[in-house]
Amino acid sequence: MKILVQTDPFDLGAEVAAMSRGRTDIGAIASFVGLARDMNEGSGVAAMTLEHYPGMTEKALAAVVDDACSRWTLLDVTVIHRVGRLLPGDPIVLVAVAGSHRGEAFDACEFIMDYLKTQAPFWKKEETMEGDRWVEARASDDAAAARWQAS
Amino acid sequence: MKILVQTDPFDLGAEVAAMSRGRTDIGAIASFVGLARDMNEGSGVAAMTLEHYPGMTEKALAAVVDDACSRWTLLDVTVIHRVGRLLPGDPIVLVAVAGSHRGEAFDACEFIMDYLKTQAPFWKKEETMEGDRWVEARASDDAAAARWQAS
Amino acid sequence: MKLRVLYFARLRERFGVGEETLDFAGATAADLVAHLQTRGGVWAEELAAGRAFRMAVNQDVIALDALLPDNAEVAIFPPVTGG
Amino acid sequence: MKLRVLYFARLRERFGVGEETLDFAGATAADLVAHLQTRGGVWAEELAAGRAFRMAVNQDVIALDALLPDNAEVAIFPPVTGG
Repeated sequence: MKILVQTDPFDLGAEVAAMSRGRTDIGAIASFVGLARDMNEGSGVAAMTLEHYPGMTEKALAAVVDDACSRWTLLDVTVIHRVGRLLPGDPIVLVAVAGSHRGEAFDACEFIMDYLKTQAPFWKKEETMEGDRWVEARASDDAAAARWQAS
Repeated sequence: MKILVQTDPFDLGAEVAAMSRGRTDIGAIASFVGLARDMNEGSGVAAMTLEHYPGMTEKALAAVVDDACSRWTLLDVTVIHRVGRLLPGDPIVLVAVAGSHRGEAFDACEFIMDYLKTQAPFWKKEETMEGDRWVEARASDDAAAARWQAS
Repeated sequence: MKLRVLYFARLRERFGVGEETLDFAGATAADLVAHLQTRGGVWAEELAAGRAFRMAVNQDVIALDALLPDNAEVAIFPPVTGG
Repeated sequence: MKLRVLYFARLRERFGVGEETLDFAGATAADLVAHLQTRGGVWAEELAAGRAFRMAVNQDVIALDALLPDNAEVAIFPPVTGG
């Protein structure tokens, strides 16, 4: 398991290759990259800055990954979240999950993203034509996380 | 949209980076890599050979991707499937889906994998201690594809 | 009609042929299967009713009652196992 | 008891402080919130009942009725928006 919070970009190909290197038991790696967009809620976004809570962030991410590992049989998990100032098109977050079969890898990857969005202490501030603004939490993210509790 | 059938390895990082290069409207890229395992149905697998139906393969993959594009609003899709002889640990298939938001990217990526498994004319032959054997189609793959029809 | 018939994977190996050209007097995919079954041996065995094989005509999967156009490319193969 | 209190994101900016050390006579997270509200202004406004803020004690999210241990690291922040 690898959990990192960093300002630097990450390398999806290298991270996924590292998960399977020297192993022959992995059948599936599902991964996700979230990117900064140039639009949000109808306004152009020139840049964003991600703030976090050092210490708690890593703890919260580890708790989400542990939760995933208790729900599915996973062979490896990598989570990397960037902080600092990012431009549209820049990658923000990487989640990659290795499993024996694809169903569990897909489910766990989406679960980790849904929980990360609602549990990990990151906050986005956007630079728009109308000035800087803190992004508000979305009800759709709460709903995405909540659906894992029913199943 | 990019669909390739090839003997060469693919580069997940390069493929995903190519999807978002020069674009600022993509918020999410879900991707999947399937790898050759050293075990299947209780037997050790030393290698496998993937056969396909040239011409129909590309057509069938394009039809699956078109189907996904009619179900979700997708910004780009890449599918690369390898053929020929592969060793345990080797990547077999890559599916990457770019969208504005993560839910549609995850769903479409898993949909394409589920349909590819049941619709695209590839066949695996495994080399085991007990001799060579053609892999049998799995009921679980049919079930995985069928669940998209109910929704 | 003339047909080009392709076999893949396990069927290709069992029949010992990957491709052949046929002069064929029938109309449907089922007629072609019946014709191939008359060859006996592995043909009768693998194409028997209830065996799991699939057919495509001009690279689209079809059902047994599908009509075969003249000069069609017909393929017979096991259920797919890629990915 | 002594508490280290951290503020993040919009709350850090509105309060104009990222971190402070408090001598605090209450027991629970709710007591701390009530104490901070007495500062008035943006404190009363942002921490009013019904406003969406979250609290963590020693880096675990807690509810308002949670007891605060001595020397705790308490954080108050808006709902998270990462990923």
